[in-house]
Amino acid sequence: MIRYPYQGTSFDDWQHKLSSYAPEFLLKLFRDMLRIRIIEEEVERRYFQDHMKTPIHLVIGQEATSVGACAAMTRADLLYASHRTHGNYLAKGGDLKAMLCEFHCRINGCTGSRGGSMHLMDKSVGMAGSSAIVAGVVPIATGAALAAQMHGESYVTTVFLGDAATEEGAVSEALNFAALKQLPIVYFCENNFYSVQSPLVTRQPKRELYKWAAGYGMASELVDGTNVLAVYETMQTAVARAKRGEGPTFIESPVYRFRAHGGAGDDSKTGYRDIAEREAWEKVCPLETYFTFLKSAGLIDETVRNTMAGEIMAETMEAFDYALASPKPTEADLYTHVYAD
Amino acid sequence: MIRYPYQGTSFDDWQHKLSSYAPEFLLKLFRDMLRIRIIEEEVERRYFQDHMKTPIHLVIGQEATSVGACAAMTRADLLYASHRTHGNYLAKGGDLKAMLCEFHCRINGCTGSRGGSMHLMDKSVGMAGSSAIVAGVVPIATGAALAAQMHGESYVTTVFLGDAATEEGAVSEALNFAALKQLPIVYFCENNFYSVQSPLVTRQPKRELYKWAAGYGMASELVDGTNVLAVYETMQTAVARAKRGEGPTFIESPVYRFRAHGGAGDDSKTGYRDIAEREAWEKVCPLETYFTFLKSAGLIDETVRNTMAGEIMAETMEAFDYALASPKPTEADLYTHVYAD
Amino acid sequence: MPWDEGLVNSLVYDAPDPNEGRVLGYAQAVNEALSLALDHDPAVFVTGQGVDDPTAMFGVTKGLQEKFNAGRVFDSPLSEEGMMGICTGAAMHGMRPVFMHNRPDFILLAFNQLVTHAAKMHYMDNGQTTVPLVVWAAIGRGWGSGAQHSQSIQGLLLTVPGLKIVMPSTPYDAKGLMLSAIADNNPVLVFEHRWLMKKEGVVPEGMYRVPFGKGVYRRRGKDLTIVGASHALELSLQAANKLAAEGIDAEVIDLRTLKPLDEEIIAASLQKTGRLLVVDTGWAMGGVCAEIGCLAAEKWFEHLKGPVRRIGLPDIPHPAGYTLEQFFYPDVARISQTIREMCGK
Amino acid sequence: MPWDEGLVNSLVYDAPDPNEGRVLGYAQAVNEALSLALDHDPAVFVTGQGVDDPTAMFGVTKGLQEKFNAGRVFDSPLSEEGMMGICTGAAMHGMRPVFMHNRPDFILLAFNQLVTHAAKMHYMDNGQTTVPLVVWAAIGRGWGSGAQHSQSIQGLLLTVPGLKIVMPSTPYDAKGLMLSAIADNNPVLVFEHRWLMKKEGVVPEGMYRVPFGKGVYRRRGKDLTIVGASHALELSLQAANKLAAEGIDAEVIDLRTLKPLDEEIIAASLQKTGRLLVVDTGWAMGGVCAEIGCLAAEKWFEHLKGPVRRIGLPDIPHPAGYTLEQFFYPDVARISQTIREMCGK
Ligand SMILES: Cc1ncc(C[n+]2csc(CCOP(=O)(O)OP(=O)(O)O)c2C)c(N)n1
Ligand SMILES: Cc1ncc(C[n+]2csc(CCOP(=O)(O)OP(=O)(O)O)c2C)c(N)n1
Ligand SMILES: [Mg+2]
Ligand SMILES: [Mg+2]
Repeated sequence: MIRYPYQGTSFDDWQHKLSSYAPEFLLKLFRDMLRIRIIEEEVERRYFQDHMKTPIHLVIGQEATSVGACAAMTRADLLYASHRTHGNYLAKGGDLKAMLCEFHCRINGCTGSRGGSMHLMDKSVGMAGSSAIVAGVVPIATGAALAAQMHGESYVTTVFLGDAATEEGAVSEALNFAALKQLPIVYFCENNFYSVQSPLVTRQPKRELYKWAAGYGMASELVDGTNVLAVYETMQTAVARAKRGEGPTFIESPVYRFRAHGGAGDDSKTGYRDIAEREAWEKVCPLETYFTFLKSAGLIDETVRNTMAGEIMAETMEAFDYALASPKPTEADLYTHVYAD
Repeated sequence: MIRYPYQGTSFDDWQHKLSSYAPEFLLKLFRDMLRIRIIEEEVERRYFQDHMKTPIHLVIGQEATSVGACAAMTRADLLYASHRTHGNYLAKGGDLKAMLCEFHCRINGCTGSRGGSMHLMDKSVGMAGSSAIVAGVVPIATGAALAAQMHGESYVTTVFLGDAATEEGAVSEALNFAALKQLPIVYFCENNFYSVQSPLVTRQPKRELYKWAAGYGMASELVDGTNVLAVYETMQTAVARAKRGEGPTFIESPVYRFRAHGGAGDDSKTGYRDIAEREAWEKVCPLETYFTFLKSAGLIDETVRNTMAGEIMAETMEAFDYALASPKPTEADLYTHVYAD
Repeated sequence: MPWDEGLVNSLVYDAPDPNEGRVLGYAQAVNEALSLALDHDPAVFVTGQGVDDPTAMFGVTKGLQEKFNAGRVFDSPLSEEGMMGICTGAAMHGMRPVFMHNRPDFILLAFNQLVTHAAKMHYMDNGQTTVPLVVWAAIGRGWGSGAQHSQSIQGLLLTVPGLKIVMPSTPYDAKGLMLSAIADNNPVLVFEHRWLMKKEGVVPEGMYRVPFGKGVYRRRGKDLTIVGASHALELSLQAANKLAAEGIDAEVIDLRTLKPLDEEIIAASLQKTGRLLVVDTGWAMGGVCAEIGCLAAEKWFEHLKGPVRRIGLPDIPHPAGYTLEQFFYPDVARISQTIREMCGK
Repeated sequence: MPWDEGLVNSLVYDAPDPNEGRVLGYAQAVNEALSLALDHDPAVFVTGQGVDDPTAMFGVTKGLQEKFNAGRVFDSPLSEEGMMGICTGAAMHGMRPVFMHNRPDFILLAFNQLVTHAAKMHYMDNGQTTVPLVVWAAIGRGWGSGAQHSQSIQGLLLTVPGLKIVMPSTPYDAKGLMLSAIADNNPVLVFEHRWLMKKEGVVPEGMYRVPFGKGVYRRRGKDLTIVGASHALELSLQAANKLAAEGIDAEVIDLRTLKPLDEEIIAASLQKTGRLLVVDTGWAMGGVCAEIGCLAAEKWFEHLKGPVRRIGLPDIPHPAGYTLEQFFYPDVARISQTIREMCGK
């Protein structure tokens, strides 16, 4: 039984918009998604080798949201992630080597092996942080937006959250405050219908999330999370609104994760969701639908794609080698940064 | 400046509804409100004598909500209160003597001097409890409703909360759960526009509270909190909905407190709200508008009212005497009920 | 494999003797307790995030929904504070909720309801209502659980009146203490440990209750007294057993419940040994170790032959990587070293 | 009169000597600290429920909004957890928030953000960000504050790495410690006590900082050492001063900050007196008293001449009525009695 069918229209009727974009931009979006996909698949493939002792939450199937959102942001804009960090981190310009070192618990991981996969953070690219506590960063990101407003700085903060995160009272509190103060922030809610193995229906009443958010007196949008351009455009509007000082936006974006909540492989066979549901969503895979779309417009073909994939694979392999060869922390490293000076 | 003007229509156009009510019922509502008013004024008058060492939150001006709501409930139905408990407790059939003993910190207070004014509780009349933590009982009341549903019992739970309570994330969590499970509960939100001395405008964005609640997928109503009959009818609908198993209702009821947030007297002169605002609301005093309404229908006159007042005053005086003569707890009383057997 | 499953599978414990009775895994023992309780009392219900999903809280809730239906074993929204209040309210009105969490860290979201409501209701109401509520969670460790998924919070809660705190070490206790917790008319916190979940032990069938406030000797000895609970006690017992070969004869007391605390068993042992080592899965500073260490200085000073020692976690957040964790968590070797020092060897 | 104002007005403290400098009330001293900090650093802001209202957090925030505008001193929604996260986020991005609460009880709503986020960010990020956040609250007592408005939560938080905990006893310290707290690059909890709010003392004008982790002798003596902070220390000092007439010469150490803790000053004093009494405004079990008592047994065992004693609250929720409170809270008489017992008199 398909409990949560895809309800969008994919790239139907998007052809006419193509001319408003530079081809390089369109290709870059594709490449960024492909890069995340390839890296994630390689992480997944190697997970059983046991060198990465860190809980992973793969974004395979959810690449368009990270890439589309980050395309609408500058490096100075901030991004906060949930536990499902990889796509956010890579799309925001995070350092692949630093990420893989973190997965391998090395000292040159982006947080020196303290945070692991659920706490990727790199200040230099505006990857502002993440939390292993669902919704944990939602108020924190709101505070970052408050800081921008108080300092008169122009950066916009975007925070990713899952559908289940909206059940946490702290999100409600954050939305109230952001709307009250008209903060420059975007709440990007990836609704993938599940929290671990719990479907929405056991957790929330029937109503639409983006309409609920509108109840806080803020702009609220629904955008197809399989369509990277739609995500990009919706984010652009939201970011522009924030930069104009016109306050926060909530974006609900239906997506589907093709893998288990955590770890490698899909776990649909355990029965909490129907494999047919995943398969239906795989038909609107954000990577493949976009590829087909670009291809039909003559902007890409298999050769170009293969070249890209080859480059990315080489980069990925090199980064894994780097991580595996990287030094481990020593006992002394345990004791630093408990308190700041 | 009147920041929060009265926006209702009081008893205009209610004349035609009178015939559907028994006169005794209509008079009982008046008497119940008058009783709360007189008791509260006496508590206030005596507060400076220092015998009641307990923080009080008077409901003077907010009598119609308690009385109207409780008129739609049976004794078996449960009522949960916030810190502003007195009206709730008395309207639900609480024992005046037990309440005043509690205020006077006596052993025969309704909670034996452990709870004080902010924690009035009397199981025997369905006064299920209250909390000095804003919104603290909102999830708890929701749990009481869950228990009713699980046990297949028919009682309805009503929980009073203030406007500020809706800012607490736990309320959001409770609404989500109640709507999810279609629990037999009524969230009665007295919107008196202030939290202590903080106006709504410094705490919430512009939007209507009852519409926000509707975002949780539940029935949501707005009712004039100065009109006891309107409150009664709205509550009746909500209680009936709950008893039919059709789930929760949120009721927003604009009211005004005529006194300070806590303690005796009004504190408007300190400047956080305009005295003119209070005066404007005093013109729609729930007690006086209802008296005028009943009087114009020939159902009451000053003599009847004075008789009522005299009876209530006598009852009140006797209860105060009783409380003052009541025994204080001993040291041994401190140690009971830390744990249940 | 989900998260740390491989790691937990790889842990080795002494095998139980099947001649002593039926052997069961720790998670299965808790599962059996829940099943018996649900069967025994219609007021019992089980909720928590994913209690009805295929992974079933490390297996602890496996099959319960099928057996007792979705009305009594149900998934929860991600609303820890709200659900703690909801369970408290249900408990005040005739139910006996078991509210389960993957990690104690998530209970920190619910401290207002737990500490300021559930724990105090019965007292504030002058005994009019009771709150028969069980809050369960499994302490994390290893495989990148890190600072936000590894916290032991018993040290934060010990100071709060009105609560009870249970930390079983064996499958037998896990079942019997869970049954006691559900039967108790007060809010009871049951903290399991992820690394004990697959430990096996002899577990009787049917209903039995392990009483609260009664510690048990896991090892008799005369040189020093080691007290603690849960996985910290398990490690200490391993250390003590090894040190016997070096001629160190340690007494090891499993407290089972930290609140109420079995002061008598500690006092009796200290009277004999004069030396106290307190172990805990939480931070050593200000938590369980501190309370018991202070009790020694306060009530059993006359028995003490030397300084009290405590082994818990250093005053540092939990790192995520195994490369750092190895320095962070005390192990059998470090515990042994401390014991040797205490015995002057 | 709002709530317990009359009661607090009626408390009597030793008058300060105006020849020693300017005399100021406790609340005014904190107010001055906030004002100086706001003036000194544009990154500082002050928020909390009612910080800009006429009652102004017991007077502590009086006039600040008028002086520094509504952008830097602003009211907060009733959203403790959310606002704790918002302040944490702002602190991570260049601000220095002071987040104020009427009561520590309300901070329990925010434990997830405080304990699992603010306290750990700097460590988890490997030092990339800092969280210069001050969380302020006034412990309640009396006049029906009861179980939900009187809790001292330092005992719950002492075990949490990454936090600092400050509990001033005098107007001088309240100002100087607040200025240190705001200048600190870590989350600092400042717990005041409602009953100290109108205490007067000599307070220098202008900026000065009282360092963290440095206790101070409030009384020199040789018979026993009393350590603690805040109102509990104030009561103990009164007891100690009285007992001088009975020939008991107590040393009284005000710790000022509980985390970091000045172990050296306690050790030095114990070396002399050999007897330790720990006092705290919180529950005696499992909290601050426990930690310091345990330290004595662990590190200063050789100095101890007799059992450690602790005076905190019994393991019971706070009752509301004054008729019960009189039995619940330790007073000068009871502290004196304990001291006499410890000194064998
Ligand atoms: C406060 C809290 N509760 C529970 C968990 C366990 N948990 C980790 S991820 C997750 C699922 C969250 O679902 P959602 O927010 O929809 O994000 P998704 O995983 O679907 O991307 C849960 C329940 C947690 N980490 N934090
Ligand atoms: C969690 C919490 N935060 C703050 C307070 C302090 N406080 C007590 S009553 C109150 C006002 C609440 O306003 P509202 O909910 O609108 O109810 P009202 O007093 O107006 O009836 C506040 C802030 C509290 N008791 N609990
Ligand atoms: Mg999801
Ligand atoms: Mg209000």
